[in-house]
Amino acid sequence: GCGGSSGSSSNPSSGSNTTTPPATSGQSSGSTSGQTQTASGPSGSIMIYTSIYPDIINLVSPELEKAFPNLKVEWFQGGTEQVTAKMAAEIEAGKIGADLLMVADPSYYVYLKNRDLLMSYKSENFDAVAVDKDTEGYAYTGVRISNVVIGYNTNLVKPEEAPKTFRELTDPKWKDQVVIVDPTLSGTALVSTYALSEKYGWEYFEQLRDNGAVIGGGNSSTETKLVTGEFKVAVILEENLLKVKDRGEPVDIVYPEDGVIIVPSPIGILKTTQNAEAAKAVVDWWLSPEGQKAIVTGWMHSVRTDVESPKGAQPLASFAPGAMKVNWEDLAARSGEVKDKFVEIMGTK
Amino acid sequence: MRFNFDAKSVAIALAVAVLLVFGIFPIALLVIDAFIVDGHFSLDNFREVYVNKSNLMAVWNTVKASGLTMLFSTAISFPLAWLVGRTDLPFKNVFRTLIITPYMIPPFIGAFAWGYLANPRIGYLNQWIRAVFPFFEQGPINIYSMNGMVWVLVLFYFPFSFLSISRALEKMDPSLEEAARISGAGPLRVLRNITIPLTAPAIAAGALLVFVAVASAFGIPSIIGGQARIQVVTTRIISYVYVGTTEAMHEATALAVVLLMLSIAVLWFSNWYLAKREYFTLAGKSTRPTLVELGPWKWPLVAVFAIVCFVFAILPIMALVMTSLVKTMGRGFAFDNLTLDVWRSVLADDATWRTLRTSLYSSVLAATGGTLVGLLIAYLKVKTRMRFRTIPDFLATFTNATPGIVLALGLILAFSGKFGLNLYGTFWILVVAYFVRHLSYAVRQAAAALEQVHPSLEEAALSSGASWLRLFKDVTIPLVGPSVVGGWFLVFMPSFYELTMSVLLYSSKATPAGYHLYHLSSYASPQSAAVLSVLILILVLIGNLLMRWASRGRVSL
Amino acid sequence: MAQIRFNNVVKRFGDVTVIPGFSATVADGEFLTLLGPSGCGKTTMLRILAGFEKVTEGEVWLGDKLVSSTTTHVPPEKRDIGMVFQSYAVWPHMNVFENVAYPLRIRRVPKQEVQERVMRALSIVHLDGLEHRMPSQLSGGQQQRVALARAIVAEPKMLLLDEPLSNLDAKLREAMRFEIKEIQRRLNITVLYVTHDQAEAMAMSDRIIVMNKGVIEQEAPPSEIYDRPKSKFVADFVGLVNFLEATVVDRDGTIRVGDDLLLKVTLPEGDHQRVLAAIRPEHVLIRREGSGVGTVRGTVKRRYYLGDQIDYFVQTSGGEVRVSGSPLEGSFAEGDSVVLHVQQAFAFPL
Amino acid sequence: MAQIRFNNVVKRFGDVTVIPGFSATVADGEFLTLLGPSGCGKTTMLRILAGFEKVTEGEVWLGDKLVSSTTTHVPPEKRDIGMVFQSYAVWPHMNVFENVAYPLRIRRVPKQEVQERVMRALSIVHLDGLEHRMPSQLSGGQQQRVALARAIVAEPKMLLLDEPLSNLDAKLREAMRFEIKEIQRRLNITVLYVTHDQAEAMAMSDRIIVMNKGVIEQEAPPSEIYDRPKSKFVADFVGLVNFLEATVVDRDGTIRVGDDLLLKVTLPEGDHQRVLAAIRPEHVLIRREGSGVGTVRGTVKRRYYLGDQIDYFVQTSGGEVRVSGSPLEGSFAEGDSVVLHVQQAFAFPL
Ligand SMILES: Nc1ncnc2c1ncn2[C@@H]1O[C@H](COP(=O)(O)OP(=O)(O)OP(=O)(O)O)[C@@H](O)[C@H]1O
Ligand SMILES: Nc1ncnc2c1ncn2[C@@H]1O[C@H](COP(=O)(O)OP(=O)(O)OP(=O)(O)O)[C@@H](O)[C@H]1O
Ligand SMILES: [Fe+3]
Ligand SMILES: [Mg+2]
Ligand SMILES: [Mg+2]
Repeated sequence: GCGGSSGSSSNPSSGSNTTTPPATSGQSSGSTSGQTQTASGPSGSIMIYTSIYPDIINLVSPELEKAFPNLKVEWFQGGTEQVTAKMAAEIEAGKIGADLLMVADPSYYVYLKNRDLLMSYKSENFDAVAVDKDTEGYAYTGVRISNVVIGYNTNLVKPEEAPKTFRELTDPKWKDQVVIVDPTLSGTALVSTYALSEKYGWEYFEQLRDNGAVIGGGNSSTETKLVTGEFKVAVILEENLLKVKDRGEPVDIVYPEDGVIIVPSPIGILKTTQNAEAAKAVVDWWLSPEGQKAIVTGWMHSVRTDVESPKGAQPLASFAPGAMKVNWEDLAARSGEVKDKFVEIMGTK
Repeated sequence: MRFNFDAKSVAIALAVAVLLVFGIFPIALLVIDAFIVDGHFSLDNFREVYVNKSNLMAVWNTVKASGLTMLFSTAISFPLAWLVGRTDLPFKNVFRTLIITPYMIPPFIGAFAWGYLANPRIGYLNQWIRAVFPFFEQGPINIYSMNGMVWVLVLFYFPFSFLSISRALEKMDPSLEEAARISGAGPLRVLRNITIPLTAPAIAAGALLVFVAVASAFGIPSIIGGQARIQVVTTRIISYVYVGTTEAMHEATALAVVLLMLSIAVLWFSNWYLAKREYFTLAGKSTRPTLVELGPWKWPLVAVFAIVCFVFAILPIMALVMTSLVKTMGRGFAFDNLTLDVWRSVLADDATWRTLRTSLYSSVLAATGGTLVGLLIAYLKVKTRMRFRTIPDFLATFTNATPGIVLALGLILAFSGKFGLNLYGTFWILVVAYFVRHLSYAVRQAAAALEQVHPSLEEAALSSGASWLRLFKDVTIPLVGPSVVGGWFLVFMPSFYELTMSVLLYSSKATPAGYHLYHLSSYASPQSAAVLSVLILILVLIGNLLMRWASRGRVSL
Repeated sequence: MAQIRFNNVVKRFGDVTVIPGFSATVADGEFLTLLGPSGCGKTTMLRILAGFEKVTEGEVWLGDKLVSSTTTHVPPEKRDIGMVFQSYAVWPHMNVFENVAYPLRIRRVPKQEVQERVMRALSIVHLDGLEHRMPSQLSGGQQQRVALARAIVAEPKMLLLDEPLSNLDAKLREAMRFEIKEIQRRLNITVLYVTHDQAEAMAMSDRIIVMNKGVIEQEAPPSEIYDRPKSKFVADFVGLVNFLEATVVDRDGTIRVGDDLLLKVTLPEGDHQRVLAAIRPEHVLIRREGSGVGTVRGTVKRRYYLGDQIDYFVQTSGGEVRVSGSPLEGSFAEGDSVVLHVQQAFAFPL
Repeated sequence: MAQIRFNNVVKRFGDVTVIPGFSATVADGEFLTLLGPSGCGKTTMLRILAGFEKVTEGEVWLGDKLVSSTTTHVPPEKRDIGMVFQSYAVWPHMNVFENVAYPLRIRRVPKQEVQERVMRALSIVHLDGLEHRMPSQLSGGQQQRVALARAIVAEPKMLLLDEPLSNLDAKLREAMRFEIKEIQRRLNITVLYVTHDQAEAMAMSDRIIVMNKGVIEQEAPPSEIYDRPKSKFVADFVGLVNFLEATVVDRDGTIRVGDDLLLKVTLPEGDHQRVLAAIRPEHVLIRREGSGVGTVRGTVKRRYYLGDQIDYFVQTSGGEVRVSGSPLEGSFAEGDSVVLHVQQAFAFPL
């Protein structure tokens, strides 16, 4: 197995039924928890499959170490799609390596839940979470928020001329100037494709295509095409734009008036875990203000209302009400169909 | 027939067993699963996948892109290989190395590089051209097209044919060509009637590798094809795999089967064509190696070759270097926008060196194992009369034709302990993955070289009392040596920067450079990815120089 | 033990039957030569013996060990043979020294001894000083000698030599013959030799097998082959011979060729009216005069000077007769009238 | 015009000087043979003439055209040459027919005629019926004949034959010799021939060049080479010869070998006290009795039966003398006491 559960059989704390959250203060980074929980905290090891950025992992690793000094946290990091592909093979092989899963695509959790692979756990921070969560089975809960928005290159487009809505991108004004992310490569793009097609019908994509919109690959390569000025406008993740903007690249963000697409990426515990206590503790930690700060540092929005928005972003509350609605169950059932349809439309000239 | 427990049979049997266990078994698991729906045999997955219009279109695009790339690669390789292999072209050792440097760049990074160079709007090349010819408004080069994609594919995959053809030409007995000259044929005629037909195994080997490699490639088609709206089989397969469900995995496998079929068809055709003739161009009577003197053509050809090298190798590397040096990509390449920060941060990053080391170990192991097993499988096919001798070759081609992502899934299925062997999550799964995926490169190179060697050279060793193992080590391997080195390199390089499988199979204990590259390009910045790939390139070139120096010129690219 | 026994060996390549059935025994320490026209299967037989070809039928025994049959096959490297290939098979990637040293290295001979023995073998084949050359820097004959040196260096039990001297000049060839014989005598090894050079075959062999289309025509010591050829084919193939039609005059062995040449021969078995008289050129004296049994008058048609001898083609009533004259016996010009004295002749069925 | 002129041709491979300086002229329609020890540079000269090797110095002229010099190089295909390579160089990917047809195809001979001419060439080399075989399915001699057929099929102006018959049996070799001569006569082409077979050289050549280490030792018609060798080397290389030390007895040409053998020779120039007497085996009669000038008593040491002749090694007071006896003249046994009658001898400086 992929190491995730190898050390867990000798879990001394498996008998304890109350797990104190490692950092409850929310002000300093886990300073108090380190002293109080050293002896009784979860131990063994735990494997997290995730699609969060490696920078964030690097950032939180020391914190987790401080919070759970006896616990060895291991990471497998990759794009959502790679993680889920790996999971698929592991499920087939009957040997899931992950104890904890944090990937972007909420519909995947629906799928896992339907297959009865997720453990039900209501975190003590569950109620603090302000977005989509499994309020019936407590199989998963949102842990970070990504948003699909419009970005534009400020060298080429003046702020007042920038498109205000997704709809507007089919306007001849943007002919040959729009680049979008490929939903077959990116789960968040799949969500936005689904949401837009639900809202405007597939004609929307036909119009986009006829207007010369181009698929730029995954989020990062699409980002590059926007940054370098190959395209003026992109439909892309907010976090990508925030990151490069901070680096000094000439881009800016539009929160489309016809609805930002909000993707609340969940966290969930696999039923097959051998170290449930640790998994639960880590979930709690992620949902704590401490964990959420790390999320924000990674340019995503927190699921908690008491944590600030990332630098340079509008607060979630300002666009959440107008956001596009996504039926995750429906998407989980129809994702293949959505991709096919998209390819069929965009793959022909 | 009594079964002989001789070294030859044992070695070959071992090689075949390794191939079966590590290559065929995982694929078979997946393919068999693809036939099972709800616990029953069913063709539903296949029906599902092959009635889909986009998929059929993708199959056609794959055939077209692979076929064109194969044609152009061969057409480019032969003259270049001939120039470095058989003429007195000055600087040919430099050219020989330079011309294959694109192969040392990860294809998807190279695709980015060509995007920077030749995207119709702000590609460096197009900007320069427009500076000279202002009447172009856009373009004129559009890399995001079938032509553009084939161009990039050719640049990255033609080293397969270049290496095998140039080795074959060097090893060829010159008196065979001389006999044609004396019959009255001019040099071009000799090329057509003698040289090309006699190097047919090498040409076919190269062409086949190019075809299969392109058909199963993902990086370039996804980056260039995506924007050009060209779907190929691998991009379709990825889209199935990325659904993330078991069912989709089976559909992906069902679709991958078309690649297996395509590759069998091509291999079968090449076997059929080659079987009609004999190609012993290295026999027991040595003749003097003669180089064609280019005379007045010498310097013009040097110029042409230099230009080709510039376009193939220097340009994309330049694009990468330029990209890596800018402060903000939005402002492009300008003197007040330059910085060494990206270089500094990548070089200072501990992960860079750690992952490079892991990749070095795993790819050296994969390449060495692949070369050995490949040589044995090729030997079985070419030099023995055993029944079913061509089958392992077909199987190795299977593992090569299976897209990395599918193969990785198969390896997870097969080696996570369910069947007794638990490699998943260790360093060894990487070695196995690289080995299996690239094995057929070594098989093809070795087979083409072995076709040239007259049996009497081996028989002489046997009659000297050499056991087969000795003979293999002392005579066979040295005779096909340069091709073996070429094959090793062909396996080593893509293993070193392998990405698709690495991303699924790495573990925190063994993280290869391919993963780091992926991470840099998708989470950090394309600039740092460019730095890392240029770094890989430099390291490989230094390695080559060291090898050449240590072996006094006998072992090098 | 290097006694060799071929037991009705058959070899087919696809449809082509190359050896329809070959049985022979070679004694330990014997020097046996295979003679026969190009393409008759000599190389094939050596290759079967060496173990490079499997037999289609039949058996090959080395001493009391069955080495080849349809079910058994002892691999070549286990047969302790030295071989010179018709195509040399000199390894292009090794220099001369390494080529020759190879069989010794295989036998794990100590380094010092390898050096000595290789240099000795090279000097036997007159290649001293070329040990660092690569094969591609050698002439054809030099390469052939490398092959020879490699075959003998390890002093194997059995030497298979497939036209090992074909590309050497007469002087060198003679020297090599001598060396090969010397080695054979010294080590008492069995040699199977293929050559096209009749003098070579006669001088070196204990026994000669004359083959034709894969079949043994005659198997005997050299002098017997030459002097008592069993068939027209053998008489014709080994040495030169004039064939002339003749009428049996007397059943005691007198035959007549043309109008006036009477010969005494051993008649072939059977009741023949007409036979074929076979006369070797060197069994005929060419003189100005003479008469009686065995003489015939004729005219010199053509004359070839060969240095050590002069060949004449003399027209007689029974046909054209080729005669070898010694340059010492005086020379005849084309057109001269001469008398041939036939000293010895054979007869075969027509 | 296929007159050939070598003008002080020098050839070096790296440091090794293979041809230090070669000048010769071959007349149009001449049959010239290069004779010389293995490795003396014969193949190299043919390759220079064919245009495969450049000259290091000097010039090669074909007729009045300069084809090779340090600055000029006419490519091989423009020289209208047929060539048999020492290594055959038969194309492995073409069958026999295609191999032989190739020079005709190059010359755009009509299909029908190609068919006819190839079949004719194949029947000249006795390969009828094998036209569909691949080279790997042929014996060594058969491959060599394919190479020969290919060289002659287009009837080029000039034929370069590098030991073209080395792997053929005596019968076939003779037939091929005849065919080659026939073609040469019929088309009046120039032939440069390399062979190790002295009889071949003597029988076929108009002129022979004897080479040694890349240098011409003698250049003359066959009989002159044999009977009046210019140097010890030539005498030794062409034909067999006994060398015995001798003392000059009289300046008119009488020399003495050992105690009692007096010989009449042409003395070499210069004032020599002692010379080397050269006696060819076939210039000696071996008898039981005799005395006088040119006779010497001796004992038969060894005896070799060669079929058409018997070689004796006879110990005399002047050294061992090799003698060829005819089987007709009766046979001597080892140990017999004999008298040698030397009919002819040369003398060279010691
Ligand atoms: N590349 C080379 N470097 C050094 N010496 C060489 C090279 N090629 C050939 N030679 C030498 O040149 C000499 C002449 O070779 P060539 O092939 O002309 O001989 P040859 O007379 O044809 O001999 P043979 O009768 O054995 O075929 C030989 O002694 C050979 O060793
Ligand atoms: N693979 C094959 N298929 C058909 N015939 C073959 C094959 N290999 C050899 N032969 C034939 O077998 C016969 C015997 O060949 P072999 O080489 O033994 O002849 P050889 O006596 O050595 O002749 P040479 O004196 O010319 O070398 C030849 O007539 C040849 O054409
Ligand atoms: Fe994603
Ligand atoms: Mg043979
Ligand atoms: Mg030669």
